[in-house]
Amino acid sequence: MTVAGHYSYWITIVIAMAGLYIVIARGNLVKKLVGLAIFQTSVYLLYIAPGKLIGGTAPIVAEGFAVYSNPLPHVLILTAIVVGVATLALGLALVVRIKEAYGSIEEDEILGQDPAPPGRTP
Amino acid sequence: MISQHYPVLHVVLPLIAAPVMVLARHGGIAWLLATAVSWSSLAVSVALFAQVADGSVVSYAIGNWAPPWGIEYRIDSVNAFLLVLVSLIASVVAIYSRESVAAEVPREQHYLFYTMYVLCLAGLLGIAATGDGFNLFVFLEISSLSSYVLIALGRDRRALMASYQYLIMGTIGATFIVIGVGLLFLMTGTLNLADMAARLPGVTETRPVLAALAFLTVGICLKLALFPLHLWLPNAYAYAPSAVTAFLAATATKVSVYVLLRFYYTVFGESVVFAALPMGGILLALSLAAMFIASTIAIFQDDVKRLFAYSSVAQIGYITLGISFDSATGLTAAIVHLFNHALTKGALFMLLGGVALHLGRIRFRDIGGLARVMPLTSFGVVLAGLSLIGVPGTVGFVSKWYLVLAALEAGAGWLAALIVLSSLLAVVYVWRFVEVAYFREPSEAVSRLKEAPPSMLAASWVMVVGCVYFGLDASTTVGGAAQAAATLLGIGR
Amino acid sequence: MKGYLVLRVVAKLMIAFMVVFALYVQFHGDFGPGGGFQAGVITAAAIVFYAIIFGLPAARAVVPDWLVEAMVAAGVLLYAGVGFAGLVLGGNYLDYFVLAADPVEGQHRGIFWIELGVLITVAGVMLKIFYMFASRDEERSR
Amino acid sequence: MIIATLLTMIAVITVVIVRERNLFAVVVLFGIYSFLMATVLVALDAVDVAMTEASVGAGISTILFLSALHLSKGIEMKPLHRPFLPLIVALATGAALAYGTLDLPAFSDPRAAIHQHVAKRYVDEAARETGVPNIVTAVLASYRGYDTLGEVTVVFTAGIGVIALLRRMRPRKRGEGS
Repeated sequence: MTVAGHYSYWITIVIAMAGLYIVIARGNLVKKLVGLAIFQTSVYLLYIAPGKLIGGTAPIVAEGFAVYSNPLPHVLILTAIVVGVATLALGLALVVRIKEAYGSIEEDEILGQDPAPPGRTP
Repeated sequence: MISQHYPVLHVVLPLIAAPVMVLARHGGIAWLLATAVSWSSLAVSVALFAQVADGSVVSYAIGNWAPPWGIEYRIDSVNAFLLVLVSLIASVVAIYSRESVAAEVPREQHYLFYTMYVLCLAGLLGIAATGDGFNLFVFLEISSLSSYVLIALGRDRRALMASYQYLIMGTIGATFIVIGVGLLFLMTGTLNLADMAARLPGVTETRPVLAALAFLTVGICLKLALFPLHLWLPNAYAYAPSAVTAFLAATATKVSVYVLLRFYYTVFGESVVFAALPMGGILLALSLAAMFIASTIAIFQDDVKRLFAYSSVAQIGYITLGISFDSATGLTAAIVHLFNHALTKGALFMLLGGVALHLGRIRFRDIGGLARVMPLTSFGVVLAGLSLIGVPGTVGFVSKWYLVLAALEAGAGWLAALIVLSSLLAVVYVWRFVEVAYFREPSEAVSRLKEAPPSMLAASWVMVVGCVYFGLDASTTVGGAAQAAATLLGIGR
Repeated sequence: MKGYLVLRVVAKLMIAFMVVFALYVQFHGDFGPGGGFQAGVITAAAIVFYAIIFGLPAARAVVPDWLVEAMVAAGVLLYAGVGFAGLVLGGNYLDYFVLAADPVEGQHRGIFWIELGVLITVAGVMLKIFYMFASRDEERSR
Repeated sequence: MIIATLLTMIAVITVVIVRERNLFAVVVLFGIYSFLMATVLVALDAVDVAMTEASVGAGISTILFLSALHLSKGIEMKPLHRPFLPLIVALATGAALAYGTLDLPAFSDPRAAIHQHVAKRYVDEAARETGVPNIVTAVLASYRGYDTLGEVTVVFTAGIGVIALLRRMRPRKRGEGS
């Protein structure tokens, strides 16, 4: 185990932490979705970086190449990207509706408008 | 022979019904199709259940690529039990939804609603049937995305925020699951769960495996709303359309429990989960917290749907409690409670949907004297409530009986006492309904209410009768659960 | 932007080029990078481009809403239908081997049709989402 | 070396995004982030993924974000949340990831399990078995074609979901619940 050999993992971890932090800490609904998207992209690196072989080429069979990088993570991440953007589209559609219903996209302002704190009987 | 394709048909039929509904653009046709595919899925699932009841395994190679190169559907007695449960609830809720959705969702959106409904069904069945780690994630997202939309279709504007919060937490959960599966994939080179299980013992580096276990546990527990990761659930259940609440409460969290069991017992094996990490202790602590804290919160709710949503969090605690024992009896209790709680909560939320038809939100102060005008509905709620408490003669009793047995077997008498004690909290919140509905004079608004339409009432009562029937004759459910538990433990050892 | 003649002419050329490129990405996906998803995105982008230059109503006249919604459904239906074709011809679900006498030829056929399904649905969905967001704005500012 | 540099740039941009409070800036930075990610993916030989990430991350996502911002007129305010709990959650996740990745095979180790088992057959046989030289396409469309069916269904679900959420209803009184 070397620092260089694991550099991609370290960056993956930084991105994952940053994304997760944005999602939980920020109250702005749009910014939360940006954080969510970043958190999801960290997974791309986690899957794909280990599939690379130095000296290999993209996994398209052609004359003159013998070593190909691993195609399976690519397939999985293609699916993950598509799922990510689908989630994003739905999330943003919800944000638009929330803005129309509440006039705000700040979480605490929205929750403040519907006073129904859990665990109380009026 | 068509029967050889059963393992894939129950997922593909609802899947293909969805685009047909969009092309038809007609609410009535969409409802017919949704009902038809739900019942067909149920028929197929029952046939599969019978096929694997003896403990055998049916493997189906999609695309005719042998696993682990292709994606495999793998049915054994554990997920066959789940398939029957999910498609059964979907079939009953489909009948129920016609009137309920007509009242709660704008007419132009009916076909969209049913499209989402069958997609959610296909997603849940796909999660249960698949034998492939990544395919599980894909179908998880199908069911999740469709349930976000279904929740957002609720009448109250709070449904939008509930859906958004569920979307955030659900996506975090799904991403955690992908990270967990990814770590396992990097260590074993395969995505097929059975193949993974076969190769994991040969993996010498345990740290990635343990990290994968942690990520999968947290991710799945977010989806199954284990305390304290339940924050999305109460609002989502409270503000979703009634049919959606009934369907999701009875199926979505249950399927997540199945995924947890599948990873714990089939992939990692008991020795890793319960010996290398103190998962048993963690699950036990969180389950107890869920049983007591969530039940206590439930008692103080003013909104009846929210009350029973918190009660769901507590009931999930009973299920994970059963898992934490890591014994045949404990697993049997957990699996049988999956089924029993699905029936009970399905019945409750369907009956409440009948009240919501006229009232919108159901608050205690608005339903005083409800039993006078809606006697059948109120009586059904009481029966299902007795099942929540665990009174003998209802399914709830069967679950608690096996849970107490498992606790005693593990030599934890104090735990058995706690299980009984926590039921007292359920007595309190069920009694609140009884007191309000039976011992108050109906207000003018209440006296104008009337029973829900026959199709809704009948569908709800099917569930209520199920609560009592399977409480009196538990041989089918307990037998199925015991077989499932044996299968899980057999693979684990 | 309706007044800019140069822009409009260039845009028309660009759109034609984009559609051709989408087709290239679609059908060259077997040999190079690309496939149904990417081609679908490019196709949708071409029409979005058209809408930006010529206005949303113009785009909706060329590619009307009912067509987009039909595309959204048709692609999935085509994909799932290929699966059923395998089933009817005696194979498993999504079995391409049985689609032709020669197994490799069958694979080719299967992949062609499902990639087409992906293209149709992805293009339809991306376009639909754009329409929904864009028209939401128009109605609000009215 | 190129990869390491690009990765460092990505990490820097991520940190900037965390701190930035103007939403338009955040969205633009996210577009740049996606482009950098796509470039890294090319360097990692994942050309199909890079193409998709460039069109989805930098293209579609950015357009979606911008139109949502336009509709919601949002410019981020000061965070009112207490940052401690999120920080703990993020740190715990990072620690778990670090713990898990320590024992993973080093970068470009050909003996790693992922190169030896399932993928090996794809690399060796896919072109012959399916007649498609692009192995990613072969696996995507054939071996794991069912995943792709699921993926298309997810896209379909999102499309129909957006219709259900954003289509204007004919004006009619809808009881707003409370």
